[in-house]
Amino acid sequence: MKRFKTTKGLIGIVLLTLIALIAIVGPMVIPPDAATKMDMLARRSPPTWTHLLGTDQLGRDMLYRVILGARTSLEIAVSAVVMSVVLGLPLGLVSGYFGGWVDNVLMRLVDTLLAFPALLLALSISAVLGPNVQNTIIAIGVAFTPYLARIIRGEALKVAQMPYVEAARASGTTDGMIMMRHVLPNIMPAVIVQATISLAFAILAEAGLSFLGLGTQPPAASWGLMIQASRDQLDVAPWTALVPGAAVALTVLGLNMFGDVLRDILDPKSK
Amino acid sequence: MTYVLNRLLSVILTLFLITLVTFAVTNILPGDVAMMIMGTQSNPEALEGLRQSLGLNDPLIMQYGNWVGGLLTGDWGTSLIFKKPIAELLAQKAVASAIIVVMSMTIALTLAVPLGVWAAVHRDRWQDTVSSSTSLLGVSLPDFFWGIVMILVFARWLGWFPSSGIVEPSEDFLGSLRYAFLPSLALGLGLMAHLTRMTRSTMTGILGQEFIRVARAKGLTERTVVWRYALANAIGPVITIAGLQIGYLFGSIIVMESLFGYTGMGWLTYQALLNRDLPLIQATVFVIAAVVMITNLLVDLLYVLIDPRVKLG
Amino acid sequence: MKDIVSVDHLRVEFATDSGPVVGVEDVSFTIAPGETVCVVGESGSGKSVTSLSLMRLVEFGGGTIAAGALRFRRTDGTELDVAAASPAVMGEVRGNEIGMIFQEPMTALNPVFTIERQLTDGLMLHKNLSQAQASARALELLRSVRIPEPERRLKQYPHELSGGMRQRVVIAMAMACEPKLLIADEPTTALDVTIQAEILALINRLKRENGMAVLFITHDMAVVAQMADRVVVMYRGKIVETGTVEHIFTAPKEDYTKALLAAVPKLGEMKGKPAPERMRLIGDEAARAARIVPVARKKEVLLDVRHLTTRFPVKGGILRRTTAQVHAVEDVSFTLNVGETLALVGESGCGKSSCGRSILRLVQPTSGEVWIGGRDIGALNHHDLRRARADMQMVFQDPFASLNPYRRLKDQVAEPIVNFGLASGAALKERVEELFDRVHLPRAFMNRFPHELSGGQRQRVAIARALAVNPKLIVADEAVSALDVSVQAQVLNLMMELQEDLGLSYLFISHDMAVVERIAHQVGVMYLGRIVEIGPRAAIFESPAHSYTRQLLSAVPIADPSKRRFADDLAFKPIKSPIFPLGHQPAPSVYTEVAPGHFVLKD
Amino acid sequence: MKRREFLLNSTAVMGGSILMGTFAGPALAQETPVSGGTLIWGHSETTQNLDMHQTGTASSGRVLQNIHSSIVTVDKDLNVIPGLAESFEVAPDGLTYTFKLRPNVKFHNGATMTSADVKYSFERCKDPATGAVNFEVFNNVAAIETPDDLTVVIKMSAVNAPFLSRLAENGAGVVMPVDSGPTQGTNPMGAGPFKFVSYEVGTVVKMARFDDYWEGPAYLDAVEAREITEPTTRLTGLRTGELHMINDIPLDRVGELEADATLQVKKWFPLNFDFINMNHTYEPFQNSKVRIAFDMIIDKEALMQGALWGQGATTASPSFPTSASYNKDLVQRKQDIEGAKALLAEAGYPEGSLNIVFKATTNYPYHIETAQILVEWFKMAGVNLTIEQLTWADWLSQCWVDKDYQMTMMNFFTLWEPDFLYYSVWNSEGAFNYRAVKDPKIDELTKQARITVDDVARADIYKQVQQQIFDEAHDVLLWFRNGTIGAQTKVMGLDTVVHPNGSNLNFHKVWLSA
Repeated sequence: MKRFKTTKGLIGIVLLTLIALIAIVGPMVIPPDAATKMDMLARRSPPTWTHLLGTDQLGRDMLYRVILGARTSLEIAVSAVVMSVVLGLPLGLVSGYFGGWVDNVLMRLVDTLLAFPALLLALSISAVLGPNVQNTIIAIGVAFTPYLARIIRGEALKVAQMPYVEAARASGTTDGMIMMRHVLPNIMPAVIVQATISLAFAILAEAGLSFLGLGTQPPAASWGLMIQASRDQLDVAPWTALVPGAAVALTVLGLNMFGDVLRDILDPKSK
Repeated sequence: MTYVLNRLLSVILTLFLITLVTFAVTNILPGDVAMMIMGTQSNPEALEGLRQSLGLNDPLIMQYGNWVGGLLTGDWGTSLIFKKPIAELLAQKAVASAIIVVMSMTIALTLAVPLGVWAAVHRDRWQDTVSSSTSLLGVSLPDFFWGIVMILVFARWLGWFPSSGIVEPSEDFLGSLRYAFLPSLALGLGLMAHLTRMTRSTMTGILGQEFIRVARAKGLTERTVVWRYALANAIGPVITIAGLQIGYLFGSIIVMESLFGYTGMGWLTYQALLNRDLPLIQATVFVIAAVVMITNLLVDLLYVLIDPRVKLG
Repeated sequence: MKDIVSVDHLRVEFATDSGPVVGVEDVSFTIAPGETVCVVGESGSGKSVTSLSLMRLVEFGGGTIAAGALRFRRTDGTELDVAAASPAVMGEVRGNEIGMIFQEPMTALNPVFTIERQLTDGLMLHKNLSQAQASARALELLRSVRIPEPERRLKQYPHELSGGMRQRVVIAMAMACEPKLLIADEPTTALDVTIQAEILALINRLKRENGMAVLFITHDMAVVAQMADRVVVMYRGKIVETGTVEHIFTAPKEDYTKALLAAVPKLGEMKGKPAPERMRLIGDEAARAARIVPVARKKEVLLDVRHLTTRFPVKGGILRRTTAQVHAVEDVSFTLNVGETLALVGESGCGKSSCGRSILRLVQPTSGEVWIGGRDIGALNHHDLRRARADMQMVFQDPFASLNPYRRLKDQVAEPIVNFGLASGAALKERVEELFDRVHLPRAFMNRFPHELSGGQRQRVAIARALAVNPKLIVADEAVSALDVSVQAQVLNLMMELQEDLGLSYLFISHDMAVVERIAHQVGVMYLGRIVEIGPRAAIFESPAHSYTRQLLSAVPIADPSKRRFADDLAFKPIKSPIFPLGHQPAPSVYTEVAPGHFVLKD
Repeated sequence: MKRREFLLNSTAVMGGSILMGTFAGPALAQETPVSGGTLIWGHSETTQNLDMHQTGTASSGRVLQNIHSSIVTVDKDLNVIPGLAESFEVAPDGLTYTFKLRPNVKFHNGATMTSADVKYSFERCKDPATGAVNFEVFNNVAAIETPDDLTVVIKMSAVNAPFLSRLAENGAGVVMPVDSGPTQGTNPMGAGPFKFVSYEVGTVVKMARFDDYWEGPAYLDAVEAREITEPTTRLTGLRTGELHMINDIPLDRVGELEADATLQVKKWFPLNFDFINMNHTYEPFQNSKVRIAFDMIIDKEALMQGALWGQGATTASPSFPTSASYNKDLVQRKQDIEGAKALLAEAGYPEGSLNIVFKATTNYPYHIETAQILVEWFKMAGVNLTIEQLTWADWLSQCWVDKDYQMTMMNFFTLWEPDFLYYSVWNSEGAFNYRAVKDPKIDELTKQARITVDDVARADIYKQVQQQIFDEAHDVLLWFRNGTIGAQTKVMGLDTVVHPNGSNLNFHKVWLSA
């Protein structure tokens, strides 16, 4: 049983390392204009020897684009998730630890954000701040924050009732210290696992935002943008969706497999 | 009963906050519906005239007051782009969306629960991997991808379902379900992933509990133990998660309804937003938020029916 | 073969990361019809694995029967090797010919099904009864386990029943098909002592009436003494010793058995002794343990609790207003001297833990005063309270939950010192090392995480943490309840040693009368939030004056097979609810002094 | 709401679109039209307000064209011809217009049209409270008189030369029955070939034949305009036979449908023209050398092939290609990257010094493709172009209203009336001069044209304007884009369906073969 889990984790780590490597090394080794170079004679070419993964509607090489897109996509996803954690963590922590009216007020706020359509949020950010990568990150980060805050609150609530928290209080530890030293480390695994799952959603969220003009601005490549661009040509050039889709799928798979292992790594019991 | 009232009170409070936020955000958005109506025919005087006739020049406080007042008195105003009473539009589109929301949730649960149970029973074995990989694949590609795949497979190649459109359930109920099926299926696949995971983890927890061992010790077959004893306990948490997914679902239907020309609440919201039709934006956002929160309330009440331990205090 | 069960060289393995791990090995014993065999052992001894193997339930926990035979004589007289039986055959045997009851009555019943459904499904499956017949039989079963209002219970859900009633239901379920063998896996461990007495008596009666054999799994030698015909002692997956109960208790052959027996406090063995006494331990600690704790020095009051009352609100209604109150602690007064131990005893829900927490202001008391060293804790502001906590520390019940799994032990022990700014740098390290020495833990453990330690070791860490700021008072809330008996003895001895060396005062909160008899100077018996009787240890144990105290004492199993107490049905007065409507004004606690320092609540 | 087209303004009436479609087999084409059947049309856009006066979108106009009739209209040669008016007459001073109405024209409600209806309709459109998008057509109208039931006399306060042609356009000239205004938005009614039946918002508009139509009843029993905005879905509907026809075939898919023998494709030209805009208030673009250099960077033919998949024709002039004012001598600048670099250096912008943001709207996906191709060429010329994608609302508010952009592109329906085209778009006072072009020569010429009576001389002035726009590279004119319809082969009479304005579809003569 356990061995199975290790293999799974190993696959996850290998996958993620590979993807991270591609994201970092890719832009260094492939020619700088390879991902935007257009071949008007080979538009929507299915995979061939010259274009291993085919080309898109402007005759750009899908392989190069998917490699260059890795970096943008991961950058956006990681930054957005980090942002939502940075915002959601204090919110959820304080809410879950103190409970009572603090919890009530904060959770009403979170409910409001949850019920507020992400689309309206994205449109406002795009219109007011302008469409670019930073603002895409803000849009995704803000949209994810209430979900994270809710999950963190739940975890913090559980941990706050543990005897070791009471023990810390009995030994004169201040609330701030209890949150930092006792609650935070104990909810971290759940936060990190949730964050890995959110990463997958963030990559796809960018695809949705590209439809509204937010997201990576062309001709730069990102998986989300590529998937979005495939929308009108799925029936004639399915590879334009499948190539970035597979990249996302592999990343998500890797993240999930890795997530399980990460939980174990974070657990001091495994040390 | 007091519990329900209590929850309703918090729903009302949140809805009030939502009216404030929505109103603020929609007014920050640059551009207005007059500009959208005139498009590239607009010149400053023409725009001003149209704004005047649409009542866009009233002070903000007055607009907000009128809106909230209207919400309470049942006068929801008129859509500026469709020139139809908003209440009438909402009534029609809400029914359409209700059909795909219910249908997609049904599809998702029908697929996710067995898959999740199967994975939990064979935890950490190949069945588990198959189940989680399948559900992960579902979330690795966006909704519209699955939507188009559905159109191509079931409408174009197999010809089993119409590729797009919508039928009023009052005219032809079965027909309306036929039109709703493909968008629901595509939405259901997206929802499935999360529900499968939740079913699996809930079931895993329950299968490790003492009463399961007791049931086995009674000599009950494994099928009874898993599908009756364990599942009866898992269904509550799973339904709760499903309820929370309703919010996510209302985000997804925007894309899916536009894709399938299945014009429900999601499509209406999208049109309102794109055209800066403020009264319609405010109404749709408000209604969706209300539906999401009331659904969650209903799910919690349903939980009470499912789980005898939970009492309304 | 006459035996109903014959286990022959059983070996169970569990698959793990690093290859198979042996659960039990070379286990052989037999059970004759109508006989009670007790398998006794501490955690990890493999006693539960053995019982689960007999039902072939061990497979669901990832184990496999790797070798040996488990012969069971079926109702039709044929012999079945359980180890090799098909799932279909096991389905016929389980619940039908072998019944089983488990430790946790709170989780042993499916929370979403009615009692009736859970009682009848086995009957309908095994005995082909109709729904109506099965229901009738279920009612009959509930009557036979003496559940009050059985008709009503059938329609109820598990959460509506008390723990004791639930365990009766579980027993009724196990008895439904009149099995030839009942396996009881720690059936009373989670129960209060009076309920335990009732359940033990019930099992004895059912066994007698049905001529059924019982395989009784327990860690508690006192229960063994009360129940067993024959005893199997297990240790680390192997059998240490087998024999009749008299033989095991009077003339144990193996050292392990001897040590186990020695560590068990026997109720009544302290009769006539003036002061607490260390636990007996076999081995190198024996000499130290044998020393008698000297009589406490000059009496000086450390803790003075006056009319302490703590109520918890029960919220409800549209504005989440308080609609009723749990009267957890109700007008409790007592004093605790420097260097002494006051034990608060009582059953679950009696308010003893809330009392301890209220004294430390971990929960806010409703009224009353708590004076420690001349300071009223209740009157302190937030800041001063934090400072005052240096004087009073707490040791919690669950050594697994009371230490933060993510922090190194040295940091957790150092935390109170750091909090009060008592030391830092090298001085801090030195102090922590000293504390580890003090609780007899190797210094090498300082860099470890809690999970790397055993339960007893963790509890030592928890004690070290409590000691870190040189407190005067330690509230020990069921501090040894979760520990195995030999470990419990060691920890108790450590606590007594510290008391002696450091002049600590303990408020010792416990449900275990035998332990309390051994270590306390003063004993307070709590019931429904009040102290019903308080006085010197000897007075409480030798001349209990309150009816509740007497009831409690009569229910304690004694680790001596010659003093059996649970032959017939017992029915103690059930504990009443401590929830009262708002505005309920309970009468103040008024006591009669029956002997010097021995007070009894006037009812 | 993608690809919504907006008519530029009233004179957006265009001369005879050139049909380029492949007709179904000659045998079929010669069949005698038969009556009956419901045409299912997959409409590419969402119909909004159904009030002909209030609606500005081409999508609504495309449908309402079949419900309303206009007092005058245009023929294929872009001449204003009688519509509901049997004849019309303009007084020599240009201040009085007299319309003789056709007798016995029936509205859908059964009423007979009279001069009162015309007066009602025109006054409704003129009234700012109506919120009509074309209200300024009637700006100079002083009085509308109805001497008898069939005569309408319009008195102008000042000369307004384009008045007649603007009446021929979409909204302004339609005649609605008296007092029907309040219900036009939900139940549009006029004197057109089809009666409005029902509208489900966002789903379908249903229309039925009006048997008393003044030009004779249509062949089709009914038309159902199903709104399917997603291109792939619309194409699928056509291929599965759920739809008889669709408009706006995605540019990249035209070839694919043409190759399909079971379908017919109708294309016409021009639907609209596209041009690249440079904001003249942005410092580098105040220098004509920079603008010319930018023009030189672009290979228009390659761009047209790339972004339009060849569905158009490049042009250096925005004038209607068959109109007298079209300057045939203008030839687009050839791509010359090195020349452009030199010119930029000369203007003080050496390689790498220009960082330009190009705002493109997602409303027109081919604009995004265009921008992406441009980025590559500009990079070669040492200009760093970055794209910002905007929703239609954001584009309108940022580029059109606030002029907050550096570079962008837009399309307009090709304007047949040159005064309106050149004055509005390029005169520094023009209402649609969102690039802030300020060229004294153009200002002078466009003013002069307004008072030039001689047609040839007038056309010549506009040719000079085009020359000036080209010489100064105020904007970079790209191409005329094709309009497209895809249909089942059994849909007949499609060569009549496109209104001369290139946008509206009129189903009067369309029929379904068995």
